[in-house]
Amino acid sequence: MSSHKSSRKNISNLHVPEPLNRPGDTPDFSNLHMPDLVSDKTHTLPRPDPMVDAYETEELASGLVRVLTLDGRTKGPWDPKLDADTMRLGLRNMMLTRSVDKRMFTVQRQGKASFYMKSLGEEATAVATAMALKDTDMVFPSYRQQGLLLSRGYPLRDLMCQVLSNSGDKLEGKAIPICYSSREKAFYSIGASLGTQMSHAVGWAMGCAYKGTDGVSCAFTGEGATAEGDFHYALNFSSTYRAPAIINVVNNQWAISSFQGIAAGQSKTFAYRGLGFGLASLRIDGNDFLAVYAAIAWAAERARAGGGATVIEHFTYRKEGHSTSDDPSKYRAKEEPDAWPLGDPVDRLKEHLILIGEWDEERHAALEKELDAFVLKAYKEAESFGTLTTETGINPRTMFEKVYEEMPSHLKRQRQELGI
Amino acid sequence: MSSHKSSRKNISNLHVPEPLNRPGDTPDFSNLHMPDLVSDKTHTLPRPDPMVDAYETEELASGLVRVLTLDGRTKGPWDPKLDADTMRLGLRNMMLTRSVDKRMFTVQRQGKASFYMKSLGEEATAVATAMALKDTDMVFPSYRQQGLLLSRGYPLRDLMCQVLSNSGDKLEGKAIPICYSSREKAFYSIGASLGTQMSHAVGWAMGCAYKGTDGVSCAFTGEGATAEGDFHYALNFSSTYRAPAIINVVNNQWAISSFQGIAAGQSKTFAYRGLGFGLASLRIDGNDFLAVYAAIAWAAERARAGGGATVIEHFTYRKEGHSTSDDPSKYRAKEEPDAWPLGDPVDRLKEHLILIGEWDEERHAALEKELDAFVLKAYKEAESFGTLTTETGINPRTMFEKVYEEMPSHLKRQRQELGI
Amino acid sequence: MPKNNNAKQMNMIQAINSALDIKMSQDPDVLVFGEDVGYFGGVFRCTAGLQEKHGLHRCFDAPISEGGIVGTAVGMGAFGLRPVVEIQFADYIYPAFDQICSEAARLRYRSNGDFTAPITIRSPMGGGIHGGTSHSQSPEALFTHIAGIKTIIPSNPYDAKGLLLKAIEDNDPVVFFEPKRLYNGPFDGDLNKPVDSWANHELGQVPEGHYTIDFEKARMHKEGSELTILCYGTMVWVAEAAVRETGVSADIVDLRSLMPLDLETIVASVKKTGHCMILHEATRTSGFGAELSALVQEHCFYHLEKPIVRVTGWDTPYPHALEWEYFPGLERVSKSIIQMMEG
Amino acid sequence: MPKNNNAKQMNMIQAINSALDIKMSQDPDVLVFGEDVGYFGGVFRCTAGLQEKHGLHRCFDAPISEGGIVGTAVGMGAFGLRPVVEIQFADYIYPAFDQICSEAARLRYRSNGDFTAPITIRSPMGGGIHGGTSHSQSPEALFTHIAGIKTIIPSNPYDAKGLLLKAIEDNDPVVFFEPKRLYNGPFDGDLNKPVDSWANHELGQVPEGHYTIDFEKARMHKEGSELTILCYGTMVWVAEAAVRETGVSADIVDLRSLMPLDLETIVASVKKTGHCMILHEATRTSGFGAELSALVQEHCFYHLEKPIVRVTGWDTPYPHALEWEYFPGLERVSKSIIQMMEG
Ligand SMILES: Cc1ncc(C[n+]2csc(CCOP(=O)(O)OP(=O)(O)O)c2C)c(N)n1
Ligand SMILES: Cc1ncc(C[n+]2csc(CCOP(=O)(O)OP(=O)(O)O)c2C)c(N)n1
Ligand SMILES: [Mg+2]
Ligand SMILES: [Mg+2]
Repeated sequence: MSSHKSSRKNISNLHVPEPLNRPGDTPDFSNLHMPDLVSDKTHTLPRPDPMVDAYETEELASGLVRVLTLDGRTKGPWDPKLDADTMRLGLRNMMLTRSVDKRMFTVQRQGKASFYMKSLGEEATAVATAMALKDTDMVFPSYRQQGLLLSRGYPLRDLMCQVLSNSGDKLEGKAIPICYSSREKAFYSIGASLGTQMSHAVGWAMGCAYKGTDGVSCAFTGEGATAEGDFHYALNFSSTYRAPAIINVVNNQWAISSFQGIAAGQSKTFAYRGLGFGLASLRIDGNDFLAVYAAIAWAAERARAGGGATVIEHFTYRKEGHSTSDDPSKYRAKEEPDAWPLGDPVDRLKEHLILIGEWDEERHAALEKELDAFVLKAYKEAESFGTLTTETGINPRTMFEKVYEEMPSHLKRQRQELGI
Repeated sequence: MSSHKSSRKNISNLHVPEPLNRPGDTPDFSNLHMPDLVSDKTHTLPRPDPMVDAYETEELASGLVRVLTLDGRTKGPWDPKLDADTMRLGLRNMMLTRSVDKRMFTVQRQGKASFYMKSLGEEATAVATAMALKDTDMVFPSYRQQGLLLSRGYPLRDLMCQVLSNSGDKLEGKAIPICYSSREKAFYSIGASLGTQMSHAVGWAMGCAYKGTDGVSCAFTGEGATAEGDFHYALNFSSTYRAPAIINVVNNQWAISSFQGIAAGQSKTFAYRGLGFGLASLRIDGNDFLAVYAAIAWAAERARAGGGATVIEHFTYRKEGHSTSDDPSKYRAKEEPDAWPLGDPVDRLKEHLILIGEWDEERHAALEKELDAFVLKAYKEAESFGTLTTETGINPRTMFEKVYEEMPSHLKRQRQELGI
Repeated sequence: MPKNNNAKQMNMIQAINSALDIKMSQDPDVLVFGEDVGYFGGVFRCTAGLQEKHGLHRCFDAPISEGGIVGTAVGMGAFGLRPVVEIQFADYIYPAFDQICSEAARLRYRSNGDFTAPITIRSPMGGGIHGGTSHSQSPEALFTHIAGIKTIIPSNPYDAKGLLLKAIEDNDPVVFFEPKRLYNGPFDGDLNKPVDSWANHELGQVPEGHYTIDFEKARMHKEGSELTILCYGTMVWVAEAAVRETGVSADIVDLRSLMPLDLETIVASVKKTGHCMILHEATRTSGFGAELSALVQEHCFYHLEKPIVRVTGWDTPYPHALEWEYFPGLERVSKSIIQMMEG
Repeated sequence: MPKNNNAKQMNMIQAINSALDIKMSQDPDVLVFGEDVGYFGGVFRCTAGLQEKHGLHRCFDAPISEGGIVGTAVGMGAFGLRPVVEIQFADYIYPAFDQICSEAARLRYRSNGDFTAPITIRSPMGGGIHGGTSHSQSPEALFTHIAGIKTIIPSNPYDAKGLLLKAIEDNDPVVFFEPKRLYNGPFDGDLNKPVDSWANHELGQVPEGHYTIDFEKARMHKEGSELTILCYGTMVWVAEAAVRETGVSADIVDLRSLMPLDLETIVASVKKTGHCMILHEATRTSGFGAELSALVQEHCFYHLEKPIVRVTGWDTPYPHALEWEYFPGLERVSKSIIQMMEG
């Protein structure tokens, strides 16, 4: 525990939760509320029929659903039994995401973009979700699920041009970097206001049910943003109208500098919040590609069959700073990311594939190189459309467009006033 | 089930919950999610130590804590074992509340007040709460807990002048009828925006903890208003900071014309929402004076001892219209109030007192008469300060006061403009 | 003006109900939800009968959660539906403020047209029913400050129906405020007169079928030559009474649509009369009257003979007992007209 | 103007931090909470060191719930504390809008003084850091429309500290917006110049101890005779640069407090100069400039020689790539001055 806590005045009984580790501490996760990992006990959690009564998911909401053991095997009833090709594709998508992140982080550091956010360590939550859903199932990301977009084959160049806010940007520089939008890829427009997408996802799901389609919507929030009212609305409305929605809480332990306990309070798990609304609820090992895949597939099946929404807490860890504006060494122990007891999602899937003889270090290294080159090539092309430090090439007239469907006269007057 | 449901187009899979009974139906509560009342099974629910781990209250959150049986006996570990004087005072406070309600309803019907809200059938939730708390514990009512104010001895005349919005009104006619405020009686200012008081209560409780007092705050919301974000904030903040708060959800089955299922969705109980945040949670028979008393006392003890907040769902029934503006026969079966399986709180406490030889019909009738006379006398006095149909006697200058502590110049200019 | 032979006498509630009914009949993507709007038909009865006629899944009750109501509506709108939601009182729109301002208003822009929120948010506004601080507010100005939202306020049954049909068909999010004091009749601010009903008014003659009224098109309620009165909602009728009482020859411009705004009509009128008065019930400071005043002086500076006058609600909450002292009623408006024209 | 010998060079972040530190030292009832304000000291570092110095229970992180933050603050305020909460960006104040408008602003009035909410809501506002639609907004006008709230916007370290101390001591709820582009220096809107720092400015000389600046008291930033420029926050520095560039002789009135407003200073200046220009970064329609324009024409009609001009952000969301085309910068302000004075 860090030293400055000693200055606390003890007159007060106000309880303020504190994280396990602060800068200077040797990371220790032994007090993390989590089942015993070594015994693999959690691998025996049952996989009930997706139409099970929601309250019977209690042990899944307070436990931890896992498939991959820490030594690379699969175990337990949640194993989705994917074939090697699918797993290799998952590995590739995660590695691609990681490679794009690395590149764009560098680009921002070079001053060519104003902002970027990595998803390092959390790639499985997005990639396995995209692969377990239909491509037409609408996803409502927060801002750390670029893996969804990349898994669905969104052109790298388009993604990068958005980050560069240049003339190649399909959003014409209107949105800040990483606030992608692609109806084509069934990827909802990201807004930076936390939580708001959660009730949109439920509205979309209600639309699916209203129209009698078998569509499912799939929303993501960070654990920190569960404190917003919108999370509550999403749980409430999906419970009331049995909306075919999947409500993912990515618990990556940190919300900028606040640890998950600030949002969790005395809750055992975030999944348990779902139970409070009579929704099926699972807590899963978010660094376990197969567990994520299995949980999403289960929830999608439940939703499509009319069973309503499922809340899924992805228990994972944010290995990097919150964004390019953040320096995590200011508020947490430097070694925390490596001490995270659930490992790294890329490493774990890779090890499993190697263990079952479907992958090897050479192929892995080659793939990494291939992806880096692929990403670099796309980046070069994207950069040719301009950057922050050169010219973005965006026509100022576009500023007045798309505020409304048709431009009202006051905006025409203002455009004139600007002399363009 | 009512007939117009047949017009539903079946193309849609959108689920919209419907109440058990609609106008024209013969009320039937057999499908109400509730333990078997006849067997009195629920009376055996344990009363754990108030400092119990929150998750161990699971069966209390999904069950129904009761003390009074339907034939007037007491049973089970939650019996607060109150002496007869205390119970008689409780009966009196409930009857006083009922008498005031009756009077003010009539007054509104005579056009002398713009609005009124009765609490018929729900008196126990407020009265037993007031009696189980210290008089200094701050209560944050919704608008149907006039029983709190009356139990704490608030002058009837003051209450009535507020409803009449006349020159005797301590609020100088600023607030609509029933939006009382009395810091003296530790009764928080009622605002008409639903739910907002919930986080105020938690802030107040945090203040108590911060200052190291043993104060407790006690908030009320209707079950309908739990859908507001503020309810979520209250649960979240009280869980995070272990605020000494009691969070009461008065589930009176109706929210104006919407039945409780619109807010509940697939939740078993509203108490279960608290469990989602790791808060101790109880569902209690809200028409059982002794159960309410016991639950509040338990929660207050927990809060004072540093155990944090408790969520209590009072399972009760709104026997009258939502307010004087409402006609419940438009949306629910006329006979529902009488068919309510948990009876009436006044009748049940009365029967218990009679059963144990501490009360009789004559004394009851006499008390009723005494209270009606007492109320009428107070009303006559209140009316002498004016009514809506006569003159309210409120000085127009007061309109500009108390917007800010000191009147800024623009308000002085506006007052001047009005020529007063 | 209604010239339709199929016109029927309707009050504003019936006109709104008719618009909803027609749109629900025409377009299966239109659905209606909100607090108490389903079986019961709304606390002001605007959605009466819609559930019975169109089905439980097309007109239903929502949890008491204005934020959730608007948030799910935005999602439905993005999906391709046209939800029409009711906020029970305009005073209770604030819990939905973030969803309206950060989401509904911004979705088209930030996604560059990839996603849109073609939703309509109906809400009764204004005072006059002894509703006090929390059932009387007129928050329209707030929405006019948010780029991406349209703000509409009808003053009569005919406009209410045509504008609501337009709002539902519009592909932008529309906040549609209904002056509740006008639901049953054109209240003119004279407390001593018996309450008027729409049955006696031309604007209470409403075509039974479908028609729309364009936004950005003010309605010239009365024409005159000496004074321009800019107003909307309840204040249109107060203006009419005050003009009658004072005998001034005035253009009464019923804006109907605050955003987008029909500046052309406003400017033409003020240039003609040289005098401008602005009325609204909302709190004065930063009310929509401020914007109107700013625009008028920007565009008609050299035509103005007198300072523009705002007659509005005071900068206080709406007091319960002193409702009529707060309300910018006939007496205050008439007095201001006289002061302006004779002063 | 700071004439204090104990003055120290501070940027705006340090000045704000100093105000918080002083108040926390003086008054045990002052506590600070908000997202990331505790151990980390806030994403803009305004609360750095406060937790370490004053204790975990006096400066702490809150759940990401602006509504909950303001709601609990109102409760604490009613209890008797003086919470100072931070909303991480002004763009994220909307989830708290209901708690601010329906509760903090109304508690005193509806309870007739029985309960009050002496809370301070700090929030960084404005553009200039490539924050796009959701990290650049200037929502001040919305709050000026809500009776019961005070709205303060400092333009420099000296004022920031004195006004913040005043806000914390004030018994009414105060929304205190901090122009984030000014945290580190007086940005004058000239993108081609190296960024200035407060070290070179008199207003960066800030007394170390306690002092307060009254609300409803504008600061005459520069004096002149031909033109009155009404502005606040970042625009004060743009105005200064534009006045320098155009050579016009202008009063630059830094309002500091929007509500309550120092109308007297404004009116005196406009009556002197006969010309009035209003600057703000916020969206134009129903921005605070509208209210200022309305007031000026109401009070100075016969002194105005030209129409009042508003130079503001456009009625669009704040675009990311076109940030500087949106921003009412040096070029636009200078051009407007020239047009007004020569046109
Ligand atoms: C309404 C709102 N409040 C505050 C912020 C500022 N903010 C951006 S990200 C963030 C932390 C979110 O943490 P979490 O939800 O855990 O997601 P993570 O970043 O860990 O993926 C905050 C406070 C915001 N964007 N929107
Ligand atoms: C924010 C807000 N939305 C809507 C309303 C209108 N309204 C007043 S009471 C009520 C029903 C509340 O039901 P419930 O919470 O169950 O309380 P009960 O009346 O049953 O005690 C509604 C919708 C309001 N007052 N505030
Ligand atoms: Mg997180
Ligand atoms: Mg209820």
